[in-house]
Amino acid sequence: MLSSTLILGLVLGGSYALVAVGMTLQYGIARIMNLAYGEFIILAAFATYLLFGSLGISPIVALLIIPVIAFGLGVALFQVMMRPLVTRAGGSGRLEVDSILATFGLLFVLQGVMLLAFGGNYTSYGFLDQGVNVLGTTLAANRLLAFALSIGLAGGLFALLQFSRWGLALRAVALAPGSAALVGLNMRRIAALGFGLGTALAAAGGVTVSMFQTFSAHDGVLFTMKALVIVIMGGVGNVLGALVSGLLLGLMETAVARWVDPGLTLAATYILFLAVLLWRPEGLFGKAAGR
Amino acid sequence: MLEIQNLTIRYGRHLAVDNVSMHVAKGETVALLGANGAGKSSVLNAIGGRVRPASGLISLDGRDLAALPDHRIVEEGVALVPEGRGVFGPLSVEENLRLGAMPRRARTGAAEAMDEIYALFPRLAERRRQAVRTMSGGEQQMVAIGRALMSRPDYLLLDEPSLGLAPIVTEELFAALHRIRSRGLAILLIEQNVRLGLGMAERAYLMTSGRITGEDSSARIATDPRLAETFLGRTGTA
Amino acid sequence: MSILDISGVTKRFGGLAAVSDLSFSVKHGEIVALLGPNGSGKTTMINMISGALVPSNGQIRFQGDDIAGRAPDRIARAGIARTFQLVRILPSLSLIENVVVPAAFGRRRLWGDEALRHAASCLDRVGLKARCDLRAADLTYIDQKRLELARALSAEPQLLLLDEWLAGLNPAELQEGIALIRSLTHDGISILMVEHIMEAVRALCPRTVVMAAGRKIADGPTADVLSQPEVIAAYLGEAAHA
Amino acid sequence: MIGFTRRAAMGLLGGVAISALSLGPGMAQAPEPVRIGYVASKSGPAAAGAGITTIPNYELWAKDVNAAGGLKLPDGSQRPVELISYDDRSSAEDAVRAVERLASQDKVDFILPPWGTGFNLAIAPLMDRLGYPHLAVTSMTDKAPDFAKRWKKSFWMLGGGHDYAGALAQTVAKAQAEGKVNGKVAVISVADGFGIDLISAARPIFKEQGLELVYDQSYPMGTTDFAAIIEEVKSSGADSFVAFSYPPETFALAKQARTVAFNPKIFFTGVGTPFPNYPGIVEGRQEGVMSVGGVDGNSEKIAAYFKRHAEVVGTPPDSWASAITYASLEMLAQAVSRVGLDREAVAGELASGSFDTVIGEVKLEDNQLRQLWLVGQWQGDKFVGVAPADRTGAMAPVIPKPAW
Amino acid sequence: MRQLLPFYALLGLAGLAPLWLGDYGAGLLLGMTSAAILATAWAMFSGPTRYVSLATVAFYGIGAYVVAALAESQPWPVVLLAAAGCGGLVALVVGLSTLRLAGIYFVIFSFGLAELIRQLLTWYEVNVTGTLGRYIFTEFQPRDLLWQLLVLLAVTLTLSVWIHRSRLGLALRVIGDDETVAAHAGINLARSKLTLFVISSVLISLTGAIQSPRWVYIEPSIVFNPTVSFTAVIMALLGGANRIWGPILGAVPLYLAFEFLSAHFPDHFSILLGLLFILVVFALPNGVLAALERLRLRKGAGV
Repeated sequence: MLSSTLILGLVLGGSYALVAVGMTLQYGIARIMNLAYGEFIILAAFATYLLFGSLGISPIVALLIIPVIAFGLGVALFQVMMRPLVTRAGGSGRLEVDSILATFGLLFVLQGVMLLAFGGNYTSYGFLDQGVNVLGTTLAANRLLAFALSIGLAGGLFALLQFSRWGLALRAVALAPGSAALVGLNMRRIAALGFGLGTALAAAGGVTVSMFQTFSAHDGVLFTMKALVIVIMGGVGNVLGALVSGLLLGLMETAVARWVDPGLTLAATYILFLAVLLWRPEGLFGKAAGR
Repeated sequence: MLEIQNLTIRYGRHLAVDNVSMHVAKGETVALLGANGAGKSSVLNAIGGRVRPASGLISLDGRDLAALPDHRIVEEGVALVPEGRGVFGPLSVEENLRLGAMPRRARTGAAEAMDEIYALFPRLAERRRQAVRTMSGGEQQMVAIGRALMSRPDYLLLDEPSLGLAPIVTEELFAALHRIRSRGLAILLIEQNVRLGLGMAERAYLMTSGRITGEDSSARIATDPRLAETFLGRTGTA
Repeated sequence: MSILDISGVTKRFGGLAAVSDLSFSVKHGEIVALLGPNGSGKTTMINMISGALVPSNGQIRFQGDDIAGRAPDRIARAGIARTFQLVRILPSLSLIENVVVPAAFGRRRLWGDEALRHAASCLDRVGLKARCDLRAADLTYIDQKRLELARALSAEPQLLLLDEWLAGLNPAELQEGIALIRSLTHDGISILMVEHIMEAVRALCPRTVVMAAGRKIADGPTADVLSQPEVIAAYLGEAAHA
Repeated sequence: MIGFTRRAAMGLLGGVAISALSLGPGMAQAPEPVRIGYVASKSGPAAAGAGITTIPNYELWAKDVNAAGGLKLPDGSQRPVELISYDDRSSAEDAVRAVERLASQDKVDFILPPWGTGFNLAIAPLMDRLGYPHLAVTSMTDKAPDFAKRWKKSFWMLGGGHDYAGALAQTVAKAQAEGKVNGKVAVISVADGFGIDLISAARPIFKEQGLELVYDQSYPMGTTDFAAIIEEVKSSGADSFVAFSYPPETFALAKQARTVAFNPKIFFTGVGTPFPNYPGIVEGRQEGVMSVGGVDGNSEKIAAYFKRHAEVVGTPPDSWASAITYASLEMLAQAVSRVGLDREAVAGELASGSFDTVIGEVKLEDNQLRQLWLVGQWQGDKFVGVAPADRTGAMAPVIPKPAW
Repeated sequence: MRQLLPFYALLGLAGLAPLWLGDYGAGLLLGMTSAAILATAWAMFSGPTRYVSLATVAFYGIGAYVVAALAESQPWPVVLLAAAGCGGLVALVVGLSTLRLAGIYFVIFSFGLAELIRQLLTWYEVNVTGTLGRYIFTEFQPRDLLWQLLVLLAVTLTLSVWIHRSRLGLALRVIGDDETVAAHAGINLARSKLTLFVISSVLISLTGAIQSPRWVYIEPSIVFNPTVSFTAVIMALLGGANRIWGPILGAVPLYLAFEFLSAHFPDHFSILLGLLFILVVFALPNGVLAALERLRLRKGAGV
């Protein structure tokens, strides 16, 4: 019982974590709180569905294509829409409100476009729906694959951030934007890259999630909210925090569904979230308050 | 030559730097002395591109620095160690140094440069993997200076390197700065510890209320009554 | 009798002690300078007195009560007012509104005409009465400093904390500022001021406390203190010993 | 006929212009269209349901009617149908206001209902007050008899939780009597109107039928992961599994049940099961899956309707409320052809008349449609009705369900 | 309060509107009034303190649910009092625990709060009452609700003006400008914010309560629709959250724009709405009122 709950929880948490990491990158590096984040996930899910359904391209291959396109889209979006806001805010707290409002508008635009293009239907496709036995617990192959991909991607991202020159620059900007110019880093370019990378991760999340989950044009908000909860819980802009709280949330939901009442899983999510914030107002891994 | 002509800096309505002109020749070490709030840091920050001057010229060997975006300054060979150091606290010593080598001019030979810095500051070599924010103020200052050196600058701008450091650490730091100077690098230094600053610099400027109030060789400035006046006020005024 | 008694106060940020084991006191009606080189912990000390920071250790007694760790609004209502190192006005409010604030929330809780009259008299004191309907954001730097002082006065404090209030003024303005502060002492307000402009310190403060690296290194008559070797060393560096 | 003359006068100004626009130059002399308004959720969370069941049928019907020359009137003349639609953005307040707008601004002849129980209830008093017949098709509620009494011109066509739960219980009980299942049932339900209505109705009825609820849990809307629940159901000893679920969970349950080879003898899931994309989601392994609704698998009319729907809309309809929605529109058309455009008379005709529709001959009882398919099952590529078993066209249920 | 007299007259006039505007006009006015109250009440707290709250719908929904629970058994004034009381109580508890959060943390927290209340209520209904939807059958016609909402709007505006002139209003403006200065001037930050949060929440709860009879049937997904929170924010920001008339000036045109778009472009509503938001952020960064003032200033300067 315990081990299966643990495994199921981790698998669920893995997909949460992947989805949240991209959002935390966008906020950490580009300083944009992107409320349209979930729309990119759904967009990628639809794209995967189209590629798989009409061209027979495996979602695994799609995982190589779609995030790359999303990266370009993210960079372009940042340059066109976000950058004027960043410039206008000039480092003040105003960017927070502006970005929330602008991306909220973007959310509607993208959702409207998807409704026109794909309709409001629930979409799902069958891919690797076989069971795989893991330590006595049967898991869907597609979920397991998604979990592996999530962990792989998150691990890859972590390695990229940790060991590459590029990742070092991204981290530096996220941690101390004021000092970036001292070492010749172009904040604006890196912010655009960070936003693009976040979008690419959203897309990767969309591809993997679509392998096992039903989605519709309206579901973006659900992903955005879950990602927001995870991001805030982990400490805004903190990749490790997003990973840990994603997994934590998955475990929590599975445990509550099993031992308390499945009707309280979402309530438990928010209780956990509110409790974490009351205990640590800056999130689990956020910069310590005070000083 | 790093040249500043008629530099004026305003913050809103506050005039922080008023028509300041000064210069630092290649290989020269110059100290900029003055009481708190005299506008010294503003001058350094303007050279480093962190502050936009209201008017005036900042040029390096004839190239206009004030026209460049802040991240381009370091490519021109001017590295700033600001007050408060501007280190990347959560990152390790080594990562901070690697970031110093981000500018294109510094990418080749970064490994050797890092070895040199570890030789200069052996304490850092012992703690390459440690997060900078967990280190003492002196060590952080070493990281900041080391990082600036990683960009192979021709001009090093130091803003109060001894601020908040214990005397023994300050000594160690200045010993290293003396070695750095001997490599032919030009240094523009703001230092609250006047004797230390003058001990290192060949020449010094005095600054009061946004204006340059004196300029001379270090030896002469050290005995100039204007120096004490700059810090402790005119004795006897009541 | 002392109005302010600081004993054994320490403030640590992480592992670093910004202020350690500091003790001194300010008597009723006294004007004391708190000096020290950059980073020696003066502003931290002021912040602990005004309640912006909570001391890690030690006692801060104001008129006999230990106020260490109290919320700033309670400390303000108890009779301590302050200005800030980087001038902090309320930009969206008019001058008179800026000054009404401490009167409205202070001990006397003035409101309406009474509060306006009181605020106007405070503005008058710093020479801003004529412009009382202007928006604070539109003031020049020196006038913003004046406004900040008027606001502090409006609280009718027993103790006034001035954190580099004179910094950034030109020579003429400086003389004005000094005169203004001096006039306050005639009202019996006790003042603790952090200041870098020695001219002003010498002119205003009979007594000076000097801090270096978070500790008190001197406390006594200003002229004596400023000629102590430790103090000169603190400002001009240890090399002065040699 | 008073309404008609008033409208005709109004139509001189607005209607003619609009009809000229909408019908094009070639039909300048065509008769004034009958204006029919509807409000439905085109955006927001309710848009998925409206987009599958409600809106396509409205459009298909309008197209069919106009292709046939228009709506027939008692005098034999024909008038085209013009649809005016608003988006309620999944908000009850907006649905109410849209109906007010349709009635007082657009002055439409008829108003078609929005999708969903909540929205239909929100507009019901208003429709009643404004005098519009209210064909509340997609409202599943046990209170339908009360509502029909409260709002005389309202018609309730999807039954209530008791109907569906009862039929399901009977189906399971019959299988138990035949020794096909062990009578232990595991039920999960979505914590939303649909799930709650059904589970509260099902509990006593299942007991009455001698069935044992060995597992009974609700889960919140938006749950995506049922692995933990399925594990528990597996170990509960039940060989019948019932989920009163919404489409996303219905699909997730099917996929996850396949994954872990969860093969109860009865596998019953809720809304979404009769959707045309269900077979695709389970990669053709839908055989034997049960749900609410169904269609008469032998009816040629239904087959033709499915074909036309697929051609016009692009996908086949769902096999629960779609056909009923279309049928309600046919009823409206037939009522108009008998009594004209007077709304009072149309309401009376709807209540008392008998209509020939894609779901067969329909006659409402106390303003409610009672000839419903309550339990259906995927048999081959059709989702057919299996209960009530005594209804004409009912198929015998396939129990046990073949393994996935 | 004299400045409000023309406004009261206008509201009185609006109250007569159902007599000649018909159902749709009355409905439109009703929705618009509700939007204006929500935006004004939101701005009452969030404007001066700059806490972007997404908990509007939590209180709105609480109001509606109190009506659903009590409308059959209690006289209407008691129902309204209970709604106000419940909303105020929840606001008090929430405020006490959360007002120390800052920036984006508060934003998401307040959103989470609304979702949590919705989930807990759902769980309660499912497990305790065994039915999710509730019916609200009252004798009220739309115009009755409109009248009540108009009165509430008048109350809201009056409160807003009164607070603006009171010590509390000054405290909040100071807090909005600089919390440190506020505290050092003797302002009790927590108490000032809390008081206002409770007042604003009570008004929002009342709006939900008065409007709910219009829906006849309510369930958590209907009354806790997060769009309500977001539109309140957008409307207030569009008009200018720091001015008394700002939120109304945002609510009215935006409400009409929503109506126009959904009536004329039902299939493209989302897209157009989104573009409108983006446009607002770019073109009217400080709200309509600020833009108008700037325009007037420029004109004035030109003359």
